[in-house]
Amino acid sequence: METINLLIQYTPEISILEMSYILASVLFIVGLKRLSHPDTARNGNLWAAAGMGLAILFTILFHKKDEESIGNIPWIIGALAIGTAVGWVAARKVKMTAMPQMVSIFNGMGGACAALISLMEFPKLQESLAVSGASSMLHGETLAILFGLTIGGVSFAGSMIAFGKLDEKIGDIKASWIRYLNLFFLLMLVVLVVIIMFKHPVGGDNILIYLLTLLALVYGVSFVMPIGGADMPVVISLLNSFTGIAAACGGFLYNNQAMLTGGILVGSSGTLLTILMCKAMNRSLLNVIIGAFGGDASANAEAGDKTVKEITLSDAAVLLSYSQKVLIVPGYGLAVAQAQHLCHELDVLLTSKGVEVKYGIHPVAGRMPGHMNVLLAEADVPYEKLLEMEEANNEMQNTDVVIVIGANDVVNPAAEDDASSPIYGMPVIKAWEAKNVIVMKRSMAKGYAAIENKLFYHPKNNMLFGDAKSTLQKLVAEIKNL
Amino acid sequence: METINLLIQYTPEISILEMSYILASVLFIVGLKRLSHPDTARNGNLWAAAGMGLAILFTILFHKKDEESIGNIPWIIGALAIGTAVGWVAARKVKMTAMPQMVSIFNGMGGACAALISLMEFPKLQESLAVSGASSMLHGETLAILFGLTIGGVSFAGSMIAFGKLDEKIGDIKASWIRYLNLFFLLMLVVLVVIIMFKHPVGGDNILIYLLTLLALVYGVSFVMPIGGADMPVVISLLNSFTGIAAACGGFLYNNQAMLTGGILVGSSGTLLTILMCKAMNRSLLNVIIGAFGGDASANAEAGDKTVKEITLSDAAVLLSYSQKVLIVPGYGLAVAQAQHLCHELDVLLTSKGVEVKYGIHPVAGRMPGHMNVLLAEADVPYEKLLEMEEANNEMQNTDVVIVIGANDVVNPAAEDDASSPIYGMPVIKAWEAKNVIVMKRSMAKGYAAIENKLFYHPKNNMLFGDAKSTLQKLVAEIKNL
Amino acid sequence: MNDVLLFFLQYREAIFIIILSLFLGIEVISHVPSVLHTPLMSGANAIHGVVIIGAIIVMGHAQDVLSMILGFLAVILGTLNVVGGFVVTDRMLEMFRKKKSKN
Amino acid sequence: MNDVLLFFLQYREAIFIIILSLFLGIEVISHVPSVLHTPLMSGANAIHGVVIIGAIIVMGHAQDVLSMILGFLAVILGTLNVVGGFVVTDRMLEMFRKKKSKN
Ligand SMILES: NC(=O)c1ccc[n+]([C@@H]2O[C@H](COP(=O)([O-])OP(=O)(O)OC[C@H]3O[C@@H](n4cnc5c(N)ncnc54)[C@H](OP(=O)(O)O)[C@@H]3O)[C@@H](O)[C@H]2O)c1
Ligand SMILES: NC(=O)c1ccc[n+]([C@@H]2O[C@H](COP(=O)([O-])OP(=O)(O)OC[C@H]3O[C@@H](n4cnc5c(N)ncnc54)[C@H](OP(=O)(O)O)[C@@H]3O)[C@@H](O)[C@H]2O)c1
Repeated sequence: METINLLIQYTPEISILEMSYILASVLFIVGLKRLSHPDTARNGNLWAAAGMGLAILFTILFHKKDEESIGNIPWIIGALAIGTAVGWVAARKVKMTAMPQMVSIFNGMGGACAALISLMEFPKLQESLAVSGASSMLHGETLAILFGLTIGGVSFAGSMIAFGKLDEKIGDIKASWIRYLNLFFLLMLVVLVVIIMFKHPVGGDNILIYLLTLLALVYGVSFVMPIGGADMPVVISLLNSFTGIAAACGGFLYNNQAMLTGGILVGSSGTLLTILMCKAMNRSLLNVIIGAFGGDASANAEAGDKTVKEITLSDAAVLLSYSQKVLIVPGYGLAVAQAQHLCHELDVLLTSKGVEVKYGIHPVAGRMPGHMNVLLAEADVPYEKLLEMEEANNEMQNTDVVIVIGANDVVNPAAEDDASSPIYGMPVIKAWEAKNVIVMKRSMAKGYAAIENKLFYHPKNNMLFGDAKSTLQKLVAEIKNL
Repeated sequence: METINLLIQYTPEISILEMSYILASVLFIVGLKRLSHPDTARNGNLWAAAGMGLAILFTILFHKKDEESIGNIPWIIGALAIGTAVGWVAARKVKMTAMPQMVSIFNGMGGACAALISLMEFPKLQESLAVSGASSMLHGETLAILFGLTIGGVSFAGSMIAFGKLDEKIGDIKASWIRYLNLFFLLMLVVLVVIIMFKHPVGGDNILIYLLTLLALVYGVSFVMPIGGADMPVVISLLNSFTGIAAACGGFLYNNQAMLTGGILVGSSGTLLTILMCKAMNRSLLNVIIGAFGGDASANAEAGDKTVKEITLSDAAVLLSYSQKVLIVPGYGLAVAQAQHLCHELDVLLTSKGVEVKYGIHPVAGRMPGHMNVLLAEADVPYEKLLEMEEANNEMQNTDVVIVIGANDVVNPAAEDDASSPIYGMPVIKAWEAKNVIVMKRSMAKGYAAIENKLFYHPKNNMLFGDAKSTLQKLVAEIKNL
Repeated sequence: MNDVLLFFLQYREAIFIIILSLFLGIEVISHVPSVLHTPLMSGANAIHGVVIIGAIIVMGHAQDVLSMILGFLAVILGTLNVVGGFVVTDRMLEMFRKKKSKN
Repeated sequence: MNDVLLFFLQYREAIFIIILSLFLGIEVISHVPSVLHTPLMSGANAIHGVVIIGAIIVMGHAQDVLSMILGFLAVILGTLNVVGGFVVTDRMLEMFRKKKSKN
């Protein structure tokens, strides 16, 4: 029979430190909760940041290991200063539209940090185990280290690839064999972890642990590589929850409440968030990970026999100027063309002519949730003008003209009436219910879901071909000349 | 410097027992979550019950204290059997409308159980403390015992009084001096707990602990006594969360995860639930505890100059028979008159004549949330006929006749248009928007909130005075005779 | 002060579990519709019957007659709370079954 | 099997805290509107930067040069995650301020 012996030396400092960790955990929880409501979100972010500051400060002040306080304090403060300066400037300077990339990088840093900690703790633990003679195969600290290393490594490598893809530095690879390679890597990772667990203490040669590190990095790359660039927000969210789990492993290792709770909170809420994101796009997580959809959407290939109506710039200008109510539906193309400022200009111009201009925002328009909000905010469009999808649809019948700028899937009627369509069931903005529709895009090309859009052939619809930016420029000029 | 030494003897049984406790806690959480959604509520109750069964079974099988297993097993099983038989039969036999009383009794039993445990553990702990020589004033186990005793005692006594009031065995006392007495008792309780904490081990004479028990019981009585009988559902919910905390004290004492989590879960969710209940009545918890409202509602005393229209039974019968759409709005009076079956009879009769009959259910009609649902379900009214308040209000303009049976506050227009009214802001059923209104009640007496109801003087309104049961009886007879 | 700190360190895990459960209890029921208030109260009432475990433990180690009697009583009371609580809740919720078929 | 049971008993409190936090993480964000998905992800991203505490601890007890270098790197990376994460989130959420004045 074994005895589990937990000895804790009481000092006031340790107690205060533990208190600070619990308080930090509570702040994380409250912060996360507030982050998920629009009115309190910004404030919630500050709560969480306060918890973090508390935990960091008290760790430096009061942490003890075997009666020894934290040393190397100048170095630590130096590192904190460098990290703060770089992180702050990078986060402040980055363009609004490049924020997902930024999140991906920061996420990767966290993963790398977790992996480094594990890499450093492993040899130490092996030594002490060699001395004490480990008895159980299922050794908690070893397990935490190995998991932290693996998951942190995968998260780091994956985040870097996700960053590259979002920044369009890395293209998409579409090859189904990668799927099998990934399964193989995953299996190897598991086998390696089991071997190390069984063999431990592994003794002087820590080769296995380096092998594990390498494998984790390789797997991280090959996991993200085949996923389409447009799905990166979902992948980042997933990797985010991975890093959370890696951080929690550290918490388990050090028996540190703040790390444990903080990490697990992010792990679980991040996973749910990933699923919610997929749901908003009417897809499953598996579908996102295993590969892009749409390649098999052949059912709607009968578009050839339909006619597409074009509208001239001057006709469009007249139509808009003499409308009472105009709804702008922005999409991914607006972001690509960087035409948000021109869009706002059009809005101001029309408003000055007595036209009521609103924006209809689909929740997954663009390539990340909230993409359109970010984009239009950058152009100083007042929030009051942005209608959510349901509001927009409610007002549709009274709307004279809907201008669809670089959007496609989010105004596709197939989501409503074509059960064979991959986007069937996704709520969309029902532009076709308005009196007139103008669609601005460069060609008849498909959108993200790679399916035909019957709206373009709708009798009410008028195409205005060309790059969104130049078309808008010309349109604004036309209206001014009227 | 002190050393905290936690020694746990490992045996497979203990580990399994701890697992079962954690599993039970998870089942409680899931159960509670499912209980709060209509579709899963019943199933959630079963989840929680499964967790409970698990925890009880594994405790009997595997619990050990100082290497000793649970003894007296025949007695324990006997007690379990008695409790199960009595509890089951009582719960099955009780009338639907007497359920709140039942909940109150069961809640009291839990409180008493917690108090008894503390009473038995206290002398044992004192002995062992006397031997070991306690060093710290803030002794966790003593604290848990004292809290468990006090809170359990208050909850027991309070629940019994609440039961008596609901069952109309105990009347209301309205005296403001009781408030001061209560404050005094509360202070005494705190002082006594502090004294015992400081003095411990208190030695052979456990008089102080008996005094504490007595005081807790007295406080429980005097706490509930002055609160109006109609507010008992709120009070029971509050006492329910008290018992939860008492159970958690036991969990702290025995370092038992299931008791700790289960108790705290009930404690926190019960408190929130109490607040939600108060909100649904547009009142604050403090307002409920400190005293009934309405006494100061003098602003609307200008009712004398308005005329009340009465309607004869035969006119009412004709009006109803030749309507297309009738909405029945039940209230507390329906429960008092026990007229739910007749109400259903009227419904069936009218439906057979081609009238569309629906029920408009206000969430706080009656004296407990869901009271009307319970009542009408007893009379086998199909659920599809019950409209929630919003639905009912949406259909109001197309409704020919609204029959208000024993309801008052929930159809009071003052909630909408009189900012000085104590119920201002509470959502109500807008009976006055229908084409005709018939109100059945015995007199012009006020309802629960003790305020005038302008609906009764509304031009569209017709009063049909009398006890709901006999009025309905006569009305049904009239309609049959048409 | 020292006592408080020692107390905290000694019970920090229990304290933390209490805090987490507190939040969880609130979060889990925060979207309950008002028609479920009473059944939920009743269900929660049954859950705090978990105090019966304490009663079983005391009873299981009772030596003298007084403890036996009190323990016996405590187990009965606890069982009443548990069994009565769950059964009453189930009866209340029985009535929501039909509602389901409506959706 | 025995190993598993021993492991469980040894870490039961941590395991339980993990379970509670799991539930809490899910409950707390379960009603997030889709427009907050990205800021929430970013905020959560900053929170897992709590791993920096581990980095500080390793660094604080580093003796040899290699550990010093790795520890230094780890602290920098962790800080990047924390500071960058919170600041980016704040910037994203800045845009929701105006929305508030609407209500
Ligand atoms: N929001 C998210 O979180 C998220 C994440 C991942 C995926 N998605 C998916 O992305 C899609 C979003 O729908 P969406 O309607 O916004 O975009 P979309 O369906 O991808 O369509 C974008 C359209 O913009 C046009 N376009 C591109 N560049 C343009 C330019 N410079 N000027 C004018 N037009 C241009 C393209 O047509 P031309 O080539 O003919 O110009 C294209 O059809 C949905 O399927 C959604 O599920 C969303
Ligand atoms: N549901 C809950 O959870 C809860 C809990 C506590 C308090 N409350 C409060 O209770 C009130 C509920 O509103 P309510 O409209 O249902 O009830 P109410 O406002 O209390 O009115 C009930 C009416 O029924 C009449 N009545 C009594 N016995 C009757 C009989 N035998 N036959 C016919 N009529 C009879 C009474 O008038 P006569 O004397 O003239 O007949 C009385 O005006 C609200 O103020 C609510 O805030 C609700």
